[in-house]
Amino acid sequence: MAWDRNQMAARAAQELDDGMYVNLGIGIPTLVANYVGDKDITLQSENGMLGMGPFPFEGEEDADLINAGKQTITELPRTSYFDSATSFGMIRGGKIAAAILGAMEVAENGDLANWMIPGKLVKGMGGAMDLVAGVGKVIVVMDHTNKHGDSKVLKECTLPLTGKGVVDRIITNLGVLDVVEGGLKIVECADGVTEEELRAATLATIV
Amino acid sequence: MAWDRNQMAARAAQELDDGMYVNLGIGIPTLVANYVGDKDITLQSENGMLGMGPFPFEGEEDADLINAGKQTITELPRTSYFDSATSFGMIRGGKIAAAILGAMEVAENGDLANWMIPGKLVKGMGGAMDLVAGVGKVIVVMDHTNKHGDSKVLKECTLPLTGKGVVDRIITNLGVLDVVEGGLKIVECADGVTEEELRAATLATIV
Amino acid sequence: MKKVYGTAAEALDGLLSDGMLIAAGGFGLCGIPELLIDAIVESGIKDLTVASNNAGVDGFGLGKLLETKQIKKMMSSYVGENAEFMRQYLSGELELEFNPQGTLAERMRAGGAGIPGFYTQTGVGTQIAEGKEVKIFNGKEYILEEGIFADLAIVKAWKADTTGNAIFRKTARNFNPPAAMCGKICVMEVEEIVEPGELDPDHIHLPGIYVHRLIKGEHEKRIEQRTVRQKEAS
Amino acid sequence: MKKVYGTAAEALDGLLSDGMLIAAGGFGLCGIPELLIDAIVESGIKDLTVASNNAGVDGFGLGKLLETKQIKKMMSSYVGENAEFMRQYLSGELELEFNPQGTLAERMRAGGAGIPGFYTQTGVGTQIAEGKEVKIFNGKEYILEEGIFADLAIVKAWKADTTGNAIFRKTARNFNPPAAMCGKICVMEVEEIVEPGELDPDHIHLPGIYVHRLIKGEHEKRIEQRTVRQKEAS
Repeated sequence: MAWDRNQMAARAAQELDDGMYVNLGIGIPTLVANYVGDKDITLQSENGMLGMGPFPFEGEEDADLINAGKQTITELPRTSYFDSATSFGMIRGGKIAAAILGAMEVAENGDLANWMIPGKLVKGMGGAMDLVAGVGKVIVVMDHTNKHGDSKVLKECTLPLTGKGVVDRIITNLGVLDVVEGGLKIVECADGVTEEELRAATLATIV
Repeated sequence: MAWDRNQMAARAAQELDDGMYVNLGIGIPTLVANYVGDKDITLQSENGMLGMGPFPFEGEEDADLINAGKQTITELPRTSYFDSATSFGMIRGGKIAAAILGAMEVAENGDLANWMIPGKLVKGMGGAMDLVAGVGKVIVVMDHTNKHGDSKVLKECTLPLTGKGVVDRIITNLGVLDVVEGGLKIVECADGVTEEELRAATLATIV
Repeated sequence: MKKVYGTAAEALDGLLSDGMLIAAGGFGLCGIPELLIDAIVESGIKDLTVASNNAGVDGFGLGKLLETKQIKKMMSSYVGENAEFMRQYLSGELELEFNPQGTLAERMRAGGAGIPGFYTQTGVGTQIAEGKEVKIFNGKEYILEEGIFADLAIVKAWKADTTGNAIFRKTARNFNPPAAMCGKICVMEVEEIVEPGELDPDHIHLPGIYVHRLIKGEHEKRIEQRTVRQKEAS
Repeated sequence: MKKVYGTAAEALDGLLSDGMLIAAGGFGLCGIPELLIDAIVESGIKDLTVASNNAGVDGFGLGKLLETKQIKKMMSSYVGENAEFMRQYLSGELELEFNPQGTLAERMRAGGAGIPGFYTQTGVGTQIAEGKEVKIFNGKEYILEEGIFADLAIVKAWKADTTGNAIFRKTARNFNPPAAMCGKICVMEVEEIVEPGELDPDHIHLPGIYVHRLIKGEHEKRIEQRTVRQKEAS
């Protein structure tokens, strides 16, 4: 037993408070939008939009209206558009309260790696380095282990970093951990997951 | 004999070419706008406007529409508005082809002083330091001497500088001088002014 | 998340403290946050540092805060329209940090954009460069200027929706967006508040993310230099 | 001063040379200068350095300039949608300078605003920081990033008037304004050209001072990821 993708997204949505401006990464983080309920959350799309709406109805797609994952989306009454320099100005300037991002690896000191695998995958960091450096709170949502069963929650990252000491909270299929002095602190275990199972799946120091 | 204010402005207007974006300072430079004729010149007002129009008709003043001298003005069909950071971005970025400014002193190396008299006059530099540092060509228009009859065209400025080595051309009531290697070069004398008179009124080295 | 407040005093409630750094929008008397300035006068907080291009005039705008001596230091580019300012400055009662106008605007924008420092050619070789780090790029000298991170920004817009998305009118835009951006908290006064959706999302000058509290009020919008031309006989 | 040209090739006439640095607007395939890219392919100039957030896709946008191997170096933040790019990069045929997306946008804006360098926290402690000057502000580390000064900017707007005042539509704005600003010369393609006065002066996104030449054309505006939701039964 553990959380599935939607349960992870639902858990991540609990991190969001009324009035927050939030940036959601690609993958599981995108699903978080489905679980904010009545909370007044404004989503930023870092390609130049605040107030991101849902996907358009078939036939209503607009080539001039996409999100940072290049997907067609819609606008809301509160929406505003701006250029990329302004968009990352608000990110670097700390105006975005939280970013919820996927990761390849997270380390116990808050280091995050999610942009490249040397020699294999050269896509680029996009806006991830700016987000982790600038937003108020960085929440990583990811599977606790990779497809080979190896822990992604490490003592030290092995991949090139996206940011150094930037992660605040990690939400995985197995539970929730906070980056604190000396290592990670277990905040809660996923449904049906014991603390022993969570510890066993984690290479990082748990304090 | 010499040029009056309007003749100086008319002479300065000859410096402007079709298609130029230009910033005019307060005083005589403002009059230059009256002499551009058919040339397609766009005036910048550094408080956030391109395409500055004439003063409004009585009763049509708009408190939200002023120039950098805080005077009520009007807009033109080509007008665009922007914020102060953008406005000075275009100034520093070299997008403004020329600035025509007044001066208290100009030196033979192109140094310009026009923003303060220590202990006496503390108004501030406004946008003058940005303009002289950023625009393509800096043209000074001023009386050749002050009210005491002392030359304002000097070997070295005595007042705090607005910019170092920034002036390209000086237009005074007595003539036109260019800043060149080693000093100033006489380009032309004003109507009825001899080169001797111009030299006599100038403390700067004339080469 | 309610951003709309009833009065300037209510909008500033809990945000004011002695010695704080306030960034104010406006150029001359154009686009200044009149009502918020009045409320700060009323609050009595003191030892303020105010980053604003100008210092108002005697009896209007920031001039009022100078009269009550609530301002300890101004960061400005031009203060020539204010006799009381000049008197306090020349007598040593008031500190003044002159900033070239573009440097001041860029310092505000930089603070808002998380940029602690940038290089500019403006002021090289002048008093402004004294004590500042110099760096050579492409053979030219530039000086380091620092971002302004204000405790509070007070700005004035034309219209805003209830989420704080704002538009400005003509040259009243000026320093308002950069000032708003550099405030940890930004309070905005407007002439009209509308519902979300009434402003075109493509035409928002300042997205609501920069605006924390909002009031609507009546503005005097005083004109500093009324210049007109004559209608030609027709 | 005529800014309006007939075709992309005419608008680029005399501006192109081997080895030049071109800044291009667009994000993914959204808001890219399709027609100008095609004309540059046609021109045959080579050894280009292109600053653009993305590199198009195979067969569209900047992907075409990669296929013809006219590009020597890309300055980008994300190139994941382009197989030919990946092949050229991994085989060493193409240089790639990765820039965090916000750093790239700010470097363009800085170049356009006469700022040769600025400090940012983005990338501190990562590969991106290698070889870059570090400076401490308020106890935190920042790295120096340099302004981009492009020989040519190619951008796409929605509408412009004949003086070059331009507006963009929705998220197609993206990198177009900063790219336009950082070009010594900027050529813009639009969907519609109107007379001065038809665009509201308060709603100009990019003032005409940044735009030197202008063409109107038909745009494919290809969609990269068509995502939709189902209409609920009513």
